[in-house]
Amino acid sequence: MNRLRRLLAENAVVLLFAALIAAAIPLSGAPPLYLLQEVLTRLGRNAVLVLSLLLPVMAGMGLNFGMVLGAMAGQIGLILVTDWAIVGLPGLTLAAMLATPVAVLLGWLCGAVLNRAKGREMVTGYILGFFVNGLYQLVVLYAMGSLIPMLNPELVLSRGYGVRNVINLTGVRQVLDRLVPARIGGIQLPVFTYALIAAMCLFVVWFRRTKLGQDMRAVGQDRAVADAAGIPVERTRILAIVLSTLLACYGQIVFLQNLGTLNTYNSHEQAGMFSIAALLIGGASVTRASIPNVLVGVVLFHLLFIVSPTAGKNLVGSAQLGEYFRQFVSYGVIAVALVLYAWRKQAGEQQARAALRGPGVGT
Amino acid sequence: MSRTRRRAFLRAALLAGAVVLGAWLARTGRAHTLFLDNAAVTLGGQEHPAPGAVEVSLDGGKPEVLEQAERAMRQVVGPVHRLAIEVRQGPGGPRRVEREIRLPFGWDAAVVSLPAALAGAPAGAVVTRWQPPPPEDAPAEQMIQQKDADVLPQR
Amino acid sequence: MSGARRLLAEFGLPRVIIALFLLGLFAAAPLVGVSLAASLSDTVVRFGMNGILVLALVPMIQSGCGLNFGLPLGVLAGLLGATLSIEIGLTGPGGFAAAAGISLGFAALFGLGYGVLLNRVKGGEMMIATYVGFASVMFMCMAWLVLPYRSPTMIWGFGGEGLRTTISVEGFWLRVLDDFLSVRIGEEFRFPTGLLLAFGAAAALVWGFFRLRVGTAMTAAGQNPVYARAAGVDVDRMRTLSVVLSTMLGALGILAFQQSFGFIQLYQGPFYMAFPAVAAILIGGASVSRASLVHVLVGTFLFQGILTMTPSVINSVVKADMSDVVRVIVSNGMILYALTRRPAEGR
Amino acid sequence: MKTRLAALAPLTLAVLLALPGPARAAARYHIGVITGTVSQSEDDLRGAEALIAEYGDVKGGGMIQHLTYPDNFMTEQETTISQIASLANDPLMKAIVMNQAVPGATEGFRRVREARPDILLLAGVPQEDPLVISSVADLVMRNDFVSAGYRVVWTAKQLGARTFVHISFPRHMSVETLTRRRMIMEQAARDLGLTFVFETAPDPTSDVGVVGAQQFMLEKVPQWVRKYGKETAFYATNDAHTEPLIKQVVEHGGIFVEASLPSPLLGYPGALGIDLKAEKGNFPAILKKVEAAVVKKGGTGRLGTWAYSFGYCATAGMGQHAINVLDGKSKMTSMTDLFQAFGKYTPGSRWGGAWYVDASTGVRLKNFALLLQDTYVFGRGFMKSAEIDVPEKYLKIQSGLRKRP
Repeated sequence: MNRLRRLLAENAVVLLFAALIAAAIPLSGAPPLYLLQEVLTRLGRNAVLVLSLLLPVMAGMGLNFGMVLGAMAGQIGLILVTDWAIVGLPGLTLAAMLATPVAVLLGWLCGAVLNRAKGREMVTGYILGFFVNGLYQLVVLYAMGSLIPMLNPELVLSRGYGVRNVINLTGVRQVLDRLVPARIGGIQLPVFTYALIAAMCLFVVWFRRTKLGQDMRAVGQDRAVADAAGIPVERTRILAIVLSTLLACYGQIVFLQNLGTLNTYNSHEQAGMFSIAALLIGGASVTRASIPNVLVGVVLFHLLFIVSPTAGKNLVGSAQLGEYFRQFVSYGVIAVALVLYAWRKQAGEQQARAALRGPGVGT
Repeated sequence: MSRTRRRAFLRAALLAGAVVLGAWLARTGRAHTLFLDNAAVTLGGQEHPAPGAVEVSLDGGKPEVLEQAERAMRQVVGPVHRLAIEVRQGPGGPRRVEREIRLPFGWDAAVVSLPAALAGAPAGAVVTRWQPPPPEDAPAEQMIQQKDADVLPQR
Repeated sequence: MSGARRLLAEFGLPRVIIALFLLGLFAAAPLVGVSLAASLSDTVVRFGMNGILVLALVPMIQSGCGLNFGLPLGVLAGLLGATLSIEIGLTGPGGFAAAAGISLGFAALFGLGYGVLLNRVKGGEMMIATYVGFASVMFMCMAWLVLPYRSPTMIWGFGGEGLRTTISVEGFWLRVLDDFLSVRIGEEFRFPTGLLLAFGAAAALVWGFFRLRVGTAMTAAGQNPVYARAAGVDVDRMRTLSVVLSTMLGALGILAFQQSFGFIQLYQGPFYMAFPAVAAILIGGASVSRASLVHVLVGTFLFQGILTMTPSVINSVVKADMSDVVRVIVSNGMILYALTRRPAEGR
Repeated sequence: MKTRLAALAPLTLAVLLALPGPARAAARYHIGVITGTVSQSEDDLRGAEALIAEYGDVKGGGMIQHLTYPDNFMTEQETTISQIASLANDPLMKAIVMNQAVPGATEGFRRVREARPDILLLAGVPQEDPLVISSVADLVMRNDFVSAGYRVVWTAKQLGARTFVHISFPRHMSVETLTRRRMIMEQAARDLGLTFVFETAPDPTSDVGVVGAQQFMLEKVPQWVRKYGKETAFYATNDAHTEPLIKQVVEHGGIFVEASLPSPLLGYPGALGIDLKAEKGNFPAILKKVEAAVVKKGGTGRLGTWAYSFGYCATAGMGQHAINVLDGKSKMTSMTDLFQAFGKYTPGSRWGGAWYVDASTGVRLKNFALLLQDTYVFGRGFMKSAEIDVPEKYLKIQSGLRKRP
């Protein structure tokens, strides 16, 4: 009984979500085949982005809101290859290669900034996203076409500089997803993308066992102890963010090749918010996140996203109410997920205190 | 070699490798628009008339029939392509010409002159860079007004 | 470290830089054809409008709940008060007072629930507050549509039901605070005496509160909860009280804002309300765990000054549509600077 | 205890959610209509409601399936795309009308095309590049932004303007249609003897939000009036900027020809606090009431709009056009047939239109219609601006005013 309760408590967020979705699916009236297809597509689209959050959590830096920096780097790569008309798999690979140095640089900047804001990394990362967004606009809206020569007039505004607000990625659209075509019973499977995600997962698993990965975990558990043990704390934290930014950069490229269009000035903005929400819904916490959390989270979060507009509409009978309902639910459940986690943590601390029978330990 | 030097060397090699790979990717992935032009051309004072009804295929793809003075648009990827032209009828009689065309990296779009290719003209005459027409020649919007008879009376 | 440098560090290099930057903008304004008097007037009005909203952050910071990213909750209470007051049809100062009264009621209620919630999630307040704020804004979006408001000035002109996105307070209590004893100097400078008095009164109240026994207890609960508990302070109660206070100030803040602004902004309007306030107090030199009235005053003035001056001046200098991007970089850059200062407290 | 609570929550929700179920349909075919929410674009949504009132909701056995795209459509493109794509699940779905076609529309349409090539796709007021959206949609329609560049300035001159102030911000200036209109306005103003001024206002979707953007306008418009004089015409590219602009122009002087998406419902009721409940759905009556309010505040001959809301006509008109095409009564890309559908919602008003020509490539898009109505100036009447001949040179303006920063 006790064990069952613990199990329930530990997976409360996931269970809550699963129940909510189970209730919403029949209400939305969406055909199951469509749901399956959408979820499988979205899994391929979003998994890498969400994966990029794992390493900073391990290093005790919380959820990396600075991952939008990586997303921006990825977009710069895509803008450039679209401008040069490099298409297909070579185009996508080149975009990733071009974005890599940008992502590393931005990641290093982000890590250095976060090192100066220990204890409030999440909020700082959030604001850093806004700040770098300004720099990004400066580059894409003013430097491209004037300082950085652009070849393709279809990308440049007719005033002569600045990139148009929507870029059609026809050249690289779904090249990963369709590289190994597979159709099972009317369901299209992005096999190659899945392989890529699997490879990234393996990378994360392998990385955790390396010396650097162990160091990161040590830093995440206790900075002072890690420091005493001779681990370069600051450097390790920066590396965690650099890797995360790099993964986010590749993640955004995978995301956009599936979407097929790039909102030049906005595509990156929600990348952080939605990935973090997905990870939390998958049962992760600010201090503990694993690969199953990523996969479960993406599936649950996106199922909710797919069914809630129509479910909301059918429930309250008006399209606009349905839209607000969807947003209410998606923000609300993130809040609930965070609250449940915090409750559990406090309960755990109380238990630990009781077990110690010592004086209260300050948190 | 000391460890640091070996490391520096390794890094330089890695960087060079990445640059080479990037350049190769850019070259092979570059998309071009080709206008296959079956119109008469004058090369070095000599006129090459356009043959009637030719079958053109690129890189062994599906052939397309082009009548005299017709133009086809194709999207191709990469620098080197095989152009195959099969003339059904015309001044020179039925024949088949195959030749390789090379596209410079910087060209977004190129015009391939089929008569020039048939005549065995040098590459510079067969493949030329496409230039967009000047804006003065661009058409402008033409206004259309609703007929008064179609306007519903006001409530 | 030499004495002078330490002094500078105390006051904060960022504030010196920002103040100099703002001064530069003011100096440059007449040169590029931007009216100095009007700009100053705008800055002062904005200072008054936003002051109470920024002030609302102080209690929660002091009690150790961090930055109140859940400020939209207070704002929503204010919106409820404002719309209900208009619905009843009250105008003038009476209408404003009624709006304030109703808002405070709602704010106390919301704050209580929110405070109890935050007590159970110690350590994760800021993130949770952000999402609680977002979710409550979306919830109220639905409410605005379905609540049975009837006043024709507020509901959709065409559909005949649901509240509009923006509601004009003209004819109700437009500038009731601004115009109270307001002074006009020259053509373009207007001094909103009443507004600043209201802000001053609110600030004085908060100042007074923290001089009371309960106020010092609240500060103690924030600075060192273990010690406070040992000294007999009910930390949880102090935290709840601070959240209630913050929410109530937020409600009053939005009312002061609206009467000057002239419109009530519903739906997504309150969504990002917390960010400018947080930015202002951080620029003023507050940290996540320590804030004073000086921080509020300095921060609000600097932040709103930059917000007013950057677009007009930079736009005139650069002669391109670049100023908005520059503003985004400058203001977020400053928040970042404030966040990354190595704080004296903590590790 | 906590665990039990956590387990109870989903149960309650499930019970709450499971009450009503979707009903089965009985219409011959269905039309999907996607608009913004009431807070984002009221007029568009009211057009959809007009269609539902006439043809019935799919849920009640009617023809119209209405959905909305997110308020934060610029960032939640994924949602927009799957909203569009989800309509293709309905086997009876025969046409999709999207107004406004916010970014993501192209990709959404593409997915519908792949799954169901038989569905007609209509896009109103696209925010993506014309060349992009017209490559997948059967019909694209928006108000005539090309000739408006000239007409608005011309009308401003008729109203006595000496200066023309164009208010926008970077994100909007990154939209080809808006930038091109601005270029035309600048040239037209110069030729007609007006001074052209570009002013920047904060982007309402940025961190300052709608509130900050509107506050900026409230503060700046009186200053601009003082700086440039009362004979100044103001033009804003964003709807959120328009409401405070109208309010301040009425109060402090200046001229306001029309909004970017003209409608008597846009800005005026909110700015002037007008109650339109009794006039619900009756545009001539709405116009009269707004006019009375503007005139009373001393705005005679200074402020204008279109007699019928463009957003409302766009949703309803395109929905009607789709029905006409499906019934075999109309041709998709016939301008006169399009006028017919739109005219149903604008009795007494005449439409004009043109097929769009992309300025940078010279391609004429025969499925991209630009429509316009006459400008109505309060206290003065129709300006006949829809009937003037726009010199061709303005229609060809593209990067002629190319500038380097």
